[in-house]
Amino acid sequence: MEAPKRDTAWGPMEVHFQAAREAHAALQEAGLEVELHQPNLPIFAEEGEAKRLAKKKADEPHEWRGDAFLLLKDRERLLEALSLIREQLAFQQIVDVTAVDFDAEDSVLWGVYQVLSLTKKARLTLKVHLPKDDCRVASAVSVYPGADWHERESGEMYGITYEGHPDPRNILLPDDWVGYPLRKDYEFPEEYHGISCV
Amino acid sequence: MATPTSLPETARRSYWGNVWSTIKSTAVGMGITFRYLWSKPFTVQYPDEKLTTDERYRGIHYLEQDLCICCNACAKACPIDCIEMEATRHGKELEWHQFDLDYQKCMFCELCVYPCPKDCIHMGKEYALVTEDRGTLNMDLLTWQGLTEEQKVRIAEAEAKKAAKKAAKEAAAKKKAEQENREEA
Amino acid sequence: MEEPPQTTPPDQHRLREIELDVRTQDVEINMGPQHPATHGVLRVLLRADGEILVGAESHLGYLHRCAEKIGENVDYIQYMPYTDRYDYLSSMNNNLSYSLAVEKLLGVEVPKRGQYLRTILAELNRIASHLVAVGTYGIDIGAFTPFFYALREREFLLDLFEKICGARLTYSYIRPGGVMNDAPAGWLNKVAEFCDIFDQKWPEYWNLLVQNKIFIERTANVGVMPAQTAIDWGCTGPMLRGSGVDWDLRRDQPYLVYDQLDFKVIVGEGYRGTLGDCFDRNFVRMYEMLESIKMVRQCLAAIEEGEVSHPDVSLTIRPAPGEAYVGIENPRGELGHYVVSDGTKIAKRMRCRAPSFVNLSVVEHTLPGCMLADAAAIIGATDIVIGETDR
Amino acid sequence: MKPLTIIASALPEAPVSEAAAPQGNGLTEMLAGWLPESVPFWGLTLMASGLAFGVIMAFVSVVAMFSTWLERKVAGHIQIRLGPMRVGGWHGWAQAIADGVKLLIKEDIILASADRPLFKLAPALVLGTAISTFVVLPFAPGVMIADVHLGIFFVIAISSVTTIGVIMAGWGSNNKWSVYGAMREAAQVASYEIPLGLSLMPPVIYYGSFSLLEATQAQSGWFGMHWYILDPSVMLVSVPSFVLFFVATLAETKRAPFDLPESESELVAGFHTEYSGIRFSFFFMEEYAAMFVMSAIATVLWFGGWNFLGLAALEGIPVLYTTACMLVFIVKSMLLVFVMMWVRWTLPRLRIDQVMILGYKYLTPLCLIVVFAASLLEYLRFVLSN
Repeated sequence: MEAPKRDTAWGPMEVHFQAAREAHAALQEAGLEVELHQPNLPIFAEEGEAKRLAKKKADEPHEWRGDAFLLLKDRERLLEALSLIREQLAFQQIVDVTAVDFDAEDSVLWGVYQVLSLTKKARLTLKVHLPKDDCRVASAVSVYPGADWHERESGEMYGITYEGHPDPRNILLPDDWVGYPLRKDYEFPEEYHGISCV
Repeated sequence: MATPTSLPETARRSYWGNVWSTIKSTAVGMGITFRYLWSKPFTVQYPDEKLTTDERYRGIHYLEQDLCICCNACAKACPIDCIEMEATRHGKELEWHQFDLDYQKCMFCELCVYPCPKDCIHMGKEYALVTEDRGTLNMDLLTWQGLTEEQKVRIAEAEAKKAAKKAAKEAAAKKKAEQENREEA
Repeated sequence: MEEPPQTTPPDQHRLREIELDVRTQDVEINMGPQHPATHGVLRVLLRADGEILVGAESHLGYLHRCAEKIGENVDYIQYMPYTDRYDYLSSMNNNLSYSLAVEKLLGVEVPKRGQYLRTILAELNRIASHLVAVGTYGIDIGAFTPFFYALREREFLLDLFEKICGARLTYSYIRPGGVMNDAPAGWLNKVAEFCDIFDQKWPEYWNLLVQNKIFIERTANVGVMPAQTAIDWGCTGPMLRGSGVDWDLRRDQPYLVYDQLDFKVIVGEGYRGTLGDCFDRNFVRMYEMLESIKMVRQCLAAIEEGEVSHPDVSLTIRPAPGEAYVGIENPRGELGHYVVSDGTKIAKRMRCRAPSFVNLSVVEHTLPGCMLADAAAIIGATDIVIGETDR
Repeated sequence: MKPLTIIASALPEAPVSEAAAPQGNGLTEMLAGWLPESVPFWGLTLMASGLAFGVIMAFVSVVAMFSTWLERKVAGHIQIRLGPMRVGGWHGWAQAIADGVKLLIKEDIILASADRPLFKLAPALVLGTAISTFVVLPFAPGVMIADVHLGIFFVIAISSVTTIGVIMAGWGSNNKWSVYGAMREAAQVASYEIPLGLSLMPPVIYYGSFSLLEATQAQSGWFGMHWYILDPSVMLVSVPSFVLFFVATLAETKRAPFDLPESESELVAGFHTEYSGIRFSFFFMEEYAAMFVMSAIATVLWFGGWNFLGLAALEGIPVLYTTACMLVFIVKSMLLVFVMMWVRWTLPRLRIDQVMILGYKYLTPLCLIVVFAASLLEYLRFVLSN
């Protein structure tokens, strides 16, 4: 396959949008409830837009730029969606599994799955919303073995329980660490085993 | 598991082939090392010889104190908050108390240099931050503390000017008042 | 899909009876966190039956510096120095990945000269990083001398970096919106000079180290990772290409000016052993250096005068809201930054997808069945930087 | 000329060469001349042994010190560095002395969990065996402590006792890495004894003697250049046997590419991980002493011992002649030591199974071939000469 056209200095964009649209259609066909989110700003900023946006107040309505993503409504069917993405849509490699706590007031975390297709040469982002009070989701390890350590990491950092993970221990943090450091409401500990953290 | 695309080196070569390739590659390697044994060493004897640092080298900062206006722009730009400054204002003149840069934290990213409105903080060429006591790494970048003689003179001049102005103003006001009084009268 | 080989759980002691009614027990050895072959503070708990390993388990986190949390607390330009410190052997590439992600949100493209400079520096940094990788690999398997020859060339590169940005390790040179400042006069000629010197020196490493019979014996057929395993486990960079997968982000998802450059993606051939062994990974690294030199030469021919930074981007960056993931080909694999912005000065999420982290995750499944000395060889061929795995 | 045998009587079991060991000659006689007659013979022998030990110990220390310095310089210059440059002025010549002093005054740490007797005994045993091999080295005509008739045999036998010391050190340290190093050493040395012994056979067949002194004397022809390795009639055997001996020597003395017992990038420092101070320096000295002894054996058997072109012309001036011979011998040995260092800084390290493969599959059969060829050649020479 030809290398995708370079649209921008940071790589091709159209091929990823195309992949997202295709994946959206395929997942919906399979009966999964998926939303396709596409940016509404053009890829390139117009002259002086960076300055305009820089002056903008936080509470003004914003346009949105960047990557497209798919939002899976039902987190219970994540594995179904991922295996479909892997088997039918040929996204062979998992690039990243992570989570985002957008705001301390939000009731949900985003679970983010980045997958890559070596044959289509495209990326795809799949998101699920995980309620903060019931933060669990099926582990993707059975579909993508590469999700192993990523899930351990976001599990300890965000307190997500990846159900069915073969080895759900902490990976970067000590085993007895209290709290989930990357959550927005995380409070920094005063000390850890007598070592001052301040 | 894997489908071998080619036979391993040891299996592919014959017994004598292995002996020969070992001797040959060892001889080639020893030839290279022997050539280097007599070549000129590449290292420098550090404290005796020093490599010159480049024009743009990002070393220990230096501050042009007479230009600095204590605006805290560099401290705000610093990602790790390692700059602290304090000065008292006497009109236009600044009485410096401290301008501390903590080199225990500093990562020499040069981000403090860009926002400076007076272009007075620079990355210097000094690099040796070797010390026996960590505390000494919290360095004071000031060349002088408090007020210099010139500043004192300037402050005195400014004050004198101010006083003169004030006096002149008072005098003018007095005059005016007198005039008004006269007019009233 | 390939089932990963199961490692023995650490708490279960294997007791076996072998000939002569001798009861043997596996040895548990702690490799690291202070060990010369783990390239930093990695700890691998090995279980060995004599010289043969039966299990391995990695423990990381000794160098965890909360970079992602810091990213949610400092503004965009202030975060840039932290990206230097992920993979401290290829800071330029880290800066580049981060800058591209922020630029994607900003919607600005760096002027042509800036892009060429970035490409040159990214490739030079790739050479510098591979030199350390191949040199320290020599140390891992007992040859100390090639490392010093590699460092000599790296020294030349570090001098070049010092000339252009003033730092020798943590450059902070490539920034969102462009580069720090234009190359000084004569710098590009120096780069051309380096290319010529490197072409002469490269055969030395090849002959002294890679072609050495003992090197081949130590690396060929060691730590074999089939292509499917490499893809499944998300391996990237020389690990993936060493297993024979023809995948390079520079060609397949071209960023900067890579689509205008003529280069070959080096793929392991298994010509000294099995495809996907440690030799192939080093083979890929060795030849990638030559390809990088080729690319730098092409960039030097094509670079023209002009601006290096986008005029709209100032020190305070407020990207449009949204999220962006940009993955670039770091010397160790795909380094991605996933930035979520809400339109303010400070990012909501600053995720770094580190190649070493992923590449290391497969190592503990490769180790069982190898010998103790191979542990050093396999970990060395993975070429991990602990600053990146732990972040 | 008759060599001045110093303590032949100290080794009553060792078969003493008749031609070269008149009883009561040498050092014992010298001491008898100085001391009152009431001192019994065993007392003289004891004193002579002590004196000889002192001399060897001093020599070993000097050799070890010079070798460490040389090693660092060679490593440095191969690696386009300089090596030690500060201590003592000229090219850091006093670096080894400074290191020695440092090691002497360093704290001697014995782990609480170590096996104390083994831990303490190991360095002494290792160094002791290394020193005792010096006994049979013919440095110069007359400068030789004992002309043991089975000198070559003696060296091989004694030098493999080092292994026991290393195993004691590894086990006594109570450290898994050390045990690995010790076990590797055991496997390696046991395997390489065979090729080492076999590769010594061609010169033995050639000289018809196990005595190192006789080997040296046999090579004194051709104005001192009739070395075994230079004799064209046996070159087909002598060169390969030397190469095989050299490789086996590297394995025997734990030098790269066979430095598995202490492979620093896998086993940290192998069997001497837990040693510090003076005990560590014993292991260090042993390594260099063993290197020197093995090189000296090679010098005697292949490179003509003390013989050198035109050296016989000095025979009239005894002191000068002896000094020159000694110098030639030591320089030749040190050159071989240098080659060992050069190899070390060039090659990567083998894996333990590859070491075994090399020993059993390659070196041993090749040695057997060479021994067979040597025997055949010797027979042919015998037939032709008669």
